[in-house]
Amino acid sequence: MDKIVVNNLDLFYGEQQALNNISLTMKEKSVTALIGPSGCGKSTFLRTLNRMQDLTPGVKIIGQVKIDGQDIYDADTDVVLLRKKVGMVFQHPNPFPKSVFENVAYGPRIHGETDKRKLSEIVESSLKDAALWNEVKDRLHESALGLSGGQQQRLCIARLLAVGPEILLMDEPTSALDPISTMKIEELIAELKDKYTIIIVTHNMHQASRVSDRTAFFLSGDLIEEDVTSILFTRPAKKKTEDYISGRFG
Amino acid sequence: MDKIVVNNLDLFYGEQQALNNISLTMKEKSVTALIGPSGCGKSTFLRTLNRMQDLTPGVKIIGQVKIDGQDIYDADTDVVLLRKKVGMVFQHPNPFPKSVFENVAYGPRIHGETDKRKLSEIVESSLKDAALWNEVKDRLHESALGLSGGQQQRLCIARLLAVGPEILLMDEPTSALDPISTMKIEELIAELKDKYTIIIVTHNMHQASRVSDRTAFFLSGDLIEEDVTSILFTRPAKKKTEDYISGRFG
Amino acid sequence: AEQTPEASSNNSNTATTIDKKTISSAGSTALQPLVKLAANEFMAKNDGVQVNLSGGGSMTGLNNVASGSIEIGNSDVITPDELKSAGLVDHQVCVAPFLLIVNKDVTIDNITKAQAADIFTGKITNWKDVGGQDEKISIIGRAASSGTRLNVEKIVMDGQKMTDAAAAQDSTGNLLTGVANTPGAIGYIDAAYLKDTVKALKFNGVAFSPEAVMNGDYPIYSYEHMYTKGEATGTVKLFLDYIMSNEFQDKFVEQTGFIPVSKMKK
Amino acid sequence: MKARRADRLASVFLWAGAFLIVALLIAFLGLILGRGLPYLSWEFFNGPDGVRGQLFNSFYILFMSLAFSLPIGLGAGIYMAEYAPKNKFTDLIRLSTESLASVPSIVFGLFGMIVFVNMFGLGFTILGGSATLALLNLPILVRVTEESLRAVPRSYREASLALGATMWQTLRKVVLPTALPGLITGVTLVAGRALGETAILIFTAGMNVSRKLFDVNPMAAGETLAVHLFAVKSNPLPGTNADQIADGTAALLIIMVIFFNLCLTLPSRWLQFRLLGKKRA
Amino acid sequence: MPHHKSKVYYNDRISKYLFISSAVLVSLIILCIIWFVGMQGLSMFKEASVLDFFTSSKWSPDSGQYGALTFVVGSIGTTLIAILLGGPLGLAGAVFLAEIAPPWIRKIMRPATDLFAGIPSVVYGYVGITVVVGFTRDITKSATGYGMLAAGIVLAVMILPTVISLSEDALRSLPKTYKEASLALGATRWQTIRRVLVPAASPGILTALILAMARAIGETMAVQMVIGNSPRFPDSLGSPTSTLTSNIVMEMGNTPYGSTWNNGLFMMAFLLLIIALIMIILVRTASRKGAVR
Ligand SMILES: Nc1ncnc2c1ncn2[C@@H]1O[C@H](COP(=O)(O)OP(=O)(O)OP(=O)(O)O)[C@@H](O)[C@H]1O
Ligand SMILES: Nc1ncnc2c1ncn2[C@@H]1O[C@H](COP(=O)(O)OP(=O)(O)OP(=O)(O)O)[C@@H](O)[C@H]1O
Ligand SMILES: [Mg+2]
Ligand SMILES: [Mg+2]
Ligand SMILES: O=P([O-])([O-])[O-]
Repeated sequence: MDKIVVNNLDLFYGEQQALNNISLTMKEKSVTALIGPSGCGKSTFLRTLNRMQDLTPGVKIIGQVKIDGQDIYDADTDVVLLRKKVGMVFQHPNPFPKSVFENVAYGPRIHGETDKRKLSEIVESSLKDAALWNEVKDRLHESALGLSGGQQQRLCIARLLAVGPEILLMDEPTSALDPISTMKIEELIAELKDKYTIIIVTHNMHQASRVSDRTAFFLSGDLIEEDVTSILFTRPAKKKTEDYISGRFG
Repeated sequence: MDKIVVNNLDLFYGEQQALNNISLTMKEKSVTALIGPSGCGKSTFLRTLNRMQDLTPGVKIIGQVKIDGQDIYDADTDVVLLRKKVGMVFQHPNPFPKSVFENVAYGPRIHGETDKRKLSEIVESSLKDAALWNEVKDRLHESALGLSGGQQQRLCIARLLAVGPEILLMDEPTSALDPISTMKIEELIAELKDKYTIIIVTHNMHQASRVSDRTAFFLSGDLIEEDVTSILFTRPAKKKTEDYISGRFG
Repeated sequence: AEQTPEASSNNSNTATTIDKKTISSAGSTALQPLVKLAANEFMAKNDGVQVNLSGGGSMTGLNNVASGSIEIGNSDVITPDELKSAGLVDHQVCVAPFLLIVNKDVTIDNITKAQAADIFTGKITNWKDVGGQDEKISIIGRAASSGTRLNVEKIVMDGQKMTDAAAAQDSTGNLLTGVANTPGAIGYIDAAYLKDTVKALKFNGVAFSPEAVMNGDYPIYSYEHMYTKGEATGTVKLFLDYIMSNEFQDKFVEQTGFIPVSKMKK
Repeated sequence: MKARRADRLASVFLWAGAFLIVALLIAFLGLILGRGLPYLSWEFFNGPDGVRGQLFNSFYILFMSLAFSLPIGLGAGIYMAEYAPKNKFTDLIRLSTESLASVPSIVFGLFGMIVFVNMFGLGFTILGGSATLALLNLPILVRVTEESLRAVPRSYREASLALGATMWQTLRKVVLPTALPGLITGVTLVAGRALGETAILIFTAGMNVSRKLFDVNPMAAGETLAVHLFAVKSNPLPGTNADQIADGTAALLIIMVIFFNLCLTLPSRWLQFRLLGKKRA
Repeated sequence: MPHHKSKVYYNDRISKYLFISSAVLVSLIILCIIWFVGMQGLSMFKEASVLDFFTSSKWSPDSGQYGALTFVVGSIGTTLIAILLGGPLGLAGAVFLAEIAPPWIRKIMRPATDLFAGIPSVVYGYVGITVVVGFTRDITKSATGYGMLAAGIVLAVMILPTVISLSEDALRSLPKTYKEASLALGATRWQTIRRVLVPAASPGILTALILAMARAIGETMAVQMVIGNSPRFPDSLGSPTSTLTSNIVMEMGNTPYGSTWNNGLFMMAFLLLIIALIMIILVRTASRKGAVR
């Protein structure tokens, strides 16, 4: 089923156009990878999907982004609810300067959960879902900033899962991590895709081919090509895509 | 001829060891690429070669780095002269907030050149060597910060060439650049290697294979393997190298 | 043209009772120590009453009492024309004598009125012209608007203006420090503040003493005033009455270096 | 080589400059404490000319002025850092804050005297002084708030907002706690300046103290230590040990400022340590 | 929508309005100050000449002469002396702290320099009268030593914390890459500081200097104790003159409210305010220029 449908999306930073007429459909409970050289607009596109782009001053967006059939840029869209439903993981792990527990409990708390026992349950199950429970269960009340980079990134994923999103946006979630942590996150993504719709930006084409069902290739603000991952990497339709994946640039 | 010889180099950030017993030889007028996953110590190693690492507080270095047969960590080494001879290009282009001309003239000026005409000559030839002259010759006195990323990076290379170094250290010089700029820098490197000894860090294996004569693979502070580039990428001796270049991690 | 206030009226006056719990008084810095003392004594005698006090200069007191934001304005000078219409009522509470003081390196001990006037107008600029050592005279006075300065100009200089080459300090304390630290300096202060870091000059051959002021031999002095807006009533009247009481005048006024109004033989 | 010599020479000069600055500071502190410390006795606080009232007033006025200025300063600072779009309106506000920061304190004093003392009829009271002093604190607080909020990494806000938190929740639960050490430093700065302020207070808070000890009545007279120092220096009545009182008061003021610094910075270091797991190094 | 949501939104909106109102209030305050002080001050020109006020140095209110030029010159002169003496020293301190000091020295020295700001003005003034004035008397060979030089020296010390902390912040907020790039080209530390770091931080340093000047020109108590307070053009740096602030405190307490004389003092305060505003505009231009670069 189509979860996200983007129609003719243009995005401008002030005068400068960063996305040109993007149309793209993402299926429910699947992983879509966005690839392309640095500066091609991958992050920009991702951030339109939960309206994080609203926070950047001077951004103008034209076009349609429908999630579950509803245009999220409608005037009556509740941005807070939207962001609860469409969670985001960032390139650099960004836990709050609080304890591990408080990081995960943050979302449920702001959404009104006050019951201690309930919170503990949510924290535990989220950490388990993010494959982090065993590593941190004895240091739940220590600062999250003391964790390693990979652990921090999984903590951020746990924090996200705790609010019960349906869609996960991930912007190069492993680019700042070591190989072992990267592997763990990739495994995690494989598990999560049974429950969530995942869009992941990556500059590592091997990663894209390992984790995603479909892949979209961006270049200078244009969506060049989108297809089933294995097809895009082996028999790309466009010359530009081929040049990129064969490493001729980027 | 051996330009740089590194023997049993250990490096510690405080307690934490970041380089383990590295021994590596780099030939004159050749390009050596350093590859490896993020955090493996590529930058750390590179910065020991011109003693930029001295600026990081709490760093301890054991072992020997010989350039032209002289141990640069000897007590009587003149660090300023060393850095003049061993130039460095950084991951993010970092021109000074001055005009294009002043950026390139900076090095000659601090090394005592005051003659206007001489300076102009140096600036022009350096910019030409860095393949930037045609693009900036009409805006020499505008701020360098107005240039595009790729131009800025070439400006930094021109600035470097103007002091007349013998060795160029480049730390992911294209990772922040667009494909076209990347191509230009790669072409530039190909030209420069006739005159200079170049060490380049890159996370792009295609780039490494395109520009370098020899490649060294680092992993978690260890030098796993070093060989002629074409051999390392096609018939690596070590399983870890193979895993990495085949994209199994990183 | 001074009339003696009803100095005899005491706390015994049954018509007057405490109405306000807090009264404020501000103005002359010269008079402030005396008022502060009175306020403390008065508050000790009348539990629960607050007398708030501020300096700021004579006109600050008059301005604020005229505008009604405080009850009593303390002043070294009589009301200027600008404030006459505000209905301020004068209470002369004591007499303040002034001294001419010099740096300790100055060799003369006495000064005549004419000499002093010539020094302050800038006609004489060297001590040797008045019988002292050969040294430049440095005048350190008070601000153009200071009550102390106005009185010195009136009495010593017969209304001539002080030269504006003089350095000035805004308070007696800073003036004292200045005169004590500047060779060849001369200045003028309220007698109460004399310290042994400076030397007081005889004026026309008469050394300052309270007695000399009382019997008219020492002429540099002025009356200190406390103004109310309209006739004083309630707590304010009680407070002013206390200041004028024999108890306070005899015990404290002299102790602080002022002279009780009643002792002036005039 | 010339460059090398210049480098060495410059180092010498910079060290000398730093040394001079520290020497000046030590000279000042030495002078003030050396003269004043010997007089700090129980008598000095509680005797007939004791400064206990002034000491109390100093803090009372400081806290009252903070009570007025802190909420507004924080609010305006938060607005500037977090909400303010770039337009004419916010430009005007920014200009106002910066202008307010450069208003000479004597001007504040005169303004306070016209407005609070006279127009509002507060007279020379703790309330009038605090209200005027609050004006002095305000721009510093706005500035410090804005700066410490801006120093909070953007990623914290993004993380919180991306979880569906409102701006206010993000501020209250993430941004403000993280900025707290910076805010505390700011308050210390404000306190240091406010404790030493005279020009404003002689025109607004008066120059004597309530006879009652710890008189919390805001309409009581509000002489502070700094004003007391000024008054005693200005009119050193003989027979009152004026010089000693002045010296002692100056020393006490300095001790208070240092004490305040320690009181606020140590917990904030600790807080930073707790929050960020930073090493003290 | 869960039940608690409405409250969350309500809080969000309310808090935002509170923040905006605080910001507006801050603007209103400065407008009020300008209004009150300005109105009071400008009303002096009902009786005094505007031209004289700005161009004459004859301040003799008794005889109806209201020339404030002396005070303006005094204020600007002392401020310039202060910045000439305190600026380089403070800048040296800032460079030292940002680039040279070992961490432990910085950790002590940085908060210690803030203590300069905590010393009450009266104490500065007192040290001025007892120490500085004697020194300026000797070097200017004048009779008293009171004057612009003494005031400038005292102010130079008083502005140190402003110069040091703001300049150090400016230096510290430079990208580390400038320093690395310069050193990697074989520049010495001093060359890096002088040719790259200080120029790159110059908008911030300029801001620091201008704010320090604003602080100096507004300082009252300390200046008033050492300037000599004579309302006339000084013959030398060591002879008594006045500044705007010193003359305001000297005469404010002893002139009747509403008189032309008193209004003249408010006019001086207004002038100070205007000078301060001009400085702020300079700061903004300085930092805007920095942003463009
Ligand atoms: N806030 C902004 N204001 C102006 N331009 C921006 C802004 N953010 C990004 N851009 C520009 O928009 C273009 C797309 O940027 P974007 O960050 O989306 O690229 P990306 O594909 O995510 O690159 P990377 O792989 O480096 O993260 C770039 O040219 C970038 O310079
Ligand atoms: N200043 C420092 N203090 C402490 N640890 C450091 C410091 N700089 C780097 N490290 C650590 O040393 C290790 C090697 O870092 P380095 O920057 O050399 O990696 P790299 O191979 O260049 O990675 P990348 O591809 O991300 O640039 C990492 O674990 C890093 O966390
Ligand atoms: Mg991106
Ligand atoms: Mg690196
Ligand atoms: O007592 P005065 O301050 O007005 O001289």
